[in-house]
Amino acid sequence: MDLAVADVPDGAIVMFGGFGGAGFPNNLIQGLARRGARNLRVISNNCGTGDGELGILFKNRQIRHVVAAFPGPGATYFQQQFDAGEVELELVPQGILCERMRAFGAGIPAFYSPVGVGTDVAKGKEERVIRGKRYILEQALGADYAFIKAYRADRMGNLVYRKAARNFNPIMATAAKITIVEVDEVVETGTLDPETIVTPSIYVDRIVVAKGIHNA
Amino acid sequence: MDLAVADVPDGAIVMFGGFGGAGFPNNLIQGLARRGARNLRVISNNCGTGDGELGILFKNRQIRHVVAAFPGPGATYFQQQFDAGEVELELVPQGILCERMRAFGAGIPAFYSPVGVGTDVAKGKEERVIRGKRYILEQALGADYAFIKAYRADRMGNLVYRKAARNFNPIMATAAKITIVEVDEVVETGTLDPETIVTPSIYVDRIVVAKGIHNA
Amino acid sequence: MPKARLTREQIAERAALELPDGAYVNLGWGIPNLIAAYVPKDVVVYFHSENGILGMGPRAKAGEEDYDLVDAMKVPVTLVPGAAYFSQVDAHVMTRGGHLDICILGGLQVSERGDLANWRVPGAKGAGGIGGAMDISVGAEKLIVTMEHNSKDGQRKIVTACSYPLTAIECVNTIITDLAVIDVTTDGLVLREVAPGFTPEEVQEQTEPKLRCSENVPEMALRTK
Amino acid sequence: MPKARLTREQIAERAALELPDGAYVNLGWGIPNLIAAYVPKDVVVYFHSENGILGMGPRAKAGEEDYDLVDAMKVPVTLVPGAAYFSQVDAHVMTRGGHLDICILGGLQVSERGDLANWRVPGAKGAGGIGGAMDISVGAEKLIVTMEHNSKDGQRKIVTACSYPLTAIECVNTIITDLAVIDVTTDGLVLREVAPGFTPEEVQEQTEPKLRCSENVPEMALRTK
Repeated sequence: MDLAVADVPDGAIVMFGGFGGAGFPNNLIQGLARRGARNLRVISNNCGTGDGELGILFKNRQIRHVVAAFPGPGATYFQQQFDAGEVELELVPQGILCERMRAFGAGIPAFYSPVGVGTDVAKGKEERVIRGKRYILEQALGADYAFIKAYRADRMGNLVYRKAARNFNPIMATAAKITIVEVDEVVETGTLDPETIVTPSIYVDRIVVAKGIHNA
Repeated sequence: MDLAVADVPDGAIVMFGGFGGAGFPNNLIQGLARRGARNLRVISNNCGTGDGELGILFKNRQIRHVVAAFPGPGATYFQQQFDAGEVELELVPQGILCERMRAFGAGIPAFYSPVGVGTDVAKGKEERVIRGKRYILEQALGADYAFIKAYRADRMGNLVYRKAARNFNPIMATAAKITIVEVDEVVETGTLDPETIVTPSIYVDRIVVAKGIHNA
Repeated sequence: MPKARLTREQIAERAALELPDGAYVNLGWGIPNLIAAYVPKDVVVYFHSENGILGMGPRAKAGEEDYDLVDAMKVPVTLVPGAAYFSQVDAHVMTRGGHLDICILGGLQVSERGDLANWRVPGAKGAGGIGGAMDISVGAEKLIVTMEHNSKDGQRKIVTACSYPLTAIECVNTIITDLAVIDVTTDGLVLREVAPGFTPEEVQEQTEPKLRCSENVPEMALRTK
Repeated sequence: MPKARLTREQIAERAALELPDGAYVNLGWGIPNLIAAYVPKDVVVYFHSENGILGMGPRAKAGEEDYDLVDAMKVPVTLVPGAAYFSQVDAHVMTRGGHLDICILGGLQVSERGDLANWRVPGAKGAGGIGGAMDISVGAEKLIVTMEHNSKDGQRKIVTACSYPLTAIECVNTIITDLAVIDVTTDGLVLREVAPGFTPEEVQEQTEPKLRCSENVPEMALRTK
């Protein structure tokens, strides 16, 4: 576990999968807490639940900047540091957060979006009328590392997920230089049905088997 | 079969799934040939193989305009009509053809693309430098109808595909006002595994069961 | 006896009547989250959750929770037959791409032209959070906002122009409150129904922009009065 | 005895040596399509097909063809363990997004700065076809072009500037021909290897731009000579 995250340097950009308590790579997060890398720039739908999920990294003051859609009322450490001006936040609509990651993985540098037109989200962004409708320009969003959670991997790195724990994980796998996945179990290559693989092995760099941790 | 395509009017924009002989909705195509709608604008990776696949629609002179990545040397009727100036062609790189459809389905009106920069594909398109690299602006591509081929549907319209016959079909399902799917079999709703559904029912409007036709 | 405004449950009950059979529906936080319980027995609708579910069923029974199967509010739920899982990015292809038939969100303010503010009270502590509301508002084929007609301190929430941070502009089709059902049209706000016992004049009084209405505005149909 | 240029099979054999163990690889039409047969036994590579396969195995045996499992040239193929299916749009997330390690395409012309022309001969009849070549060329982490050094009528194909319609600009890393292995660098073309029996001068003669090279240019290593 600690080996898998041992090369994450200070200042790294790291994405974390998970939504609504499901699909968080909690063992990898705790490994990163032990590793102690600082000044991290993180990308995640939310900012932790107490000490759980990303909470421990905020508690340890390892995070300097966060891109999130919904930091969450339970993100105690983040909220304290945000109110104190100790952590920077870029607040992004959830679908656009996903879409910007997908664009990065797909080699698309920027795209026009209808979301946020006329709102605070549009501030500082180019606006353009296309076929009579207003849009804003959104930029691709990539990372140095993606920490994701899957259900099962084969030895080659093909992944399947479990129920709504899929959420951000497959898209983050495509948007980072190094994707590290935490899984419940590893199976022999060739035993996952090629029709049902959600994340092909090409997107996975490291696999760690660990018992899932659920933060209610 | 003929009922499923009975409302396709003259001048309709129709997408057709299929690539390399696999995943073509050949029964629907032949239904459209019998229906006889004319002046069609079609979107398809290729332009038929003799009378097969889209060939019959070109033979019947039902198509006025085509957006394709690789019309193909076997597209006899298309090539004749193209050389005679009787059909218009917009030639699009294959990945960009997919990506423009996905953008349409995803509510993205336009995106910047690295593909085709400095080539004939860039002609007439806005070029822009983003983070030091050259890109061109590509527009979303939608249709009135998508004719697609899947392996199995449940009664609600959830779809799974078979092997490489998946190709363009799932993405076209998201990019048309009306999606009509030809399948090998229909199963009871609830019998497809929710983890393995590739096209959720929300994208499917009509289902037709028919024995697949393969054009070598 | 003073006239009673609708309860939150009654707002939800009325909103449920807006769901046609076979519709694909997303429900937001707050009152919308109460609506599923009021869908009429003869109507089947498919609930979408932006974390990657189409076809959510009721909340999981105590003891049967699966914390990998939760809705966008972290509540353990169940599936109906024909449900599918997908990623969050594909979930938002559905919202932003206009594939859902009806979305119902809570609201802090709605303007005359259908602008919605629902994610942040100005001056509130903390970072706030947008979540999926902006994507949903922009993409919804039909967007219904359910909310109390007035804020807790009596302010009007249906306003000429929103003063709260916006979620999306010109996105709301219908507002359902504890006093009325109001449609947003190109000709302005149209009062479609009033809460039982209330008059159009009383609704107008609590509404900043001018409401248009026919001579006889019917009362909302509710089973529970 | 006149010196023999490499055969197409020998070009493929040399190109196969460029594939490192574990690489994800896309092979295009023409000579690239011959390469899979020459991958050394101790090297495992995973072949990508733009119609939605990662982990293609050899061509299907006669009588065992499945016409739902074909490569981008319509040839019935097989899978290796660990293969996956996906849609064409996801296949091109892999090409354009830079996820493939090596792509090998055929070529009509390659320029000094690595521009590639490989989809259309000017003046040819018919509509032509781009296929996936532009997406692959732009996105490839490393792009190798395999082709004959000269056209059938003896024209040079490695040129100062392409006169044929371009596939992509500044995309080629290495050119492998029946005469040489040439790297495209920021300092121009560098002759890395020559075909057995040929001299750098002889290669230069058939190459329009100036080739740089070290004093001793080795011969290509081939099992079949």
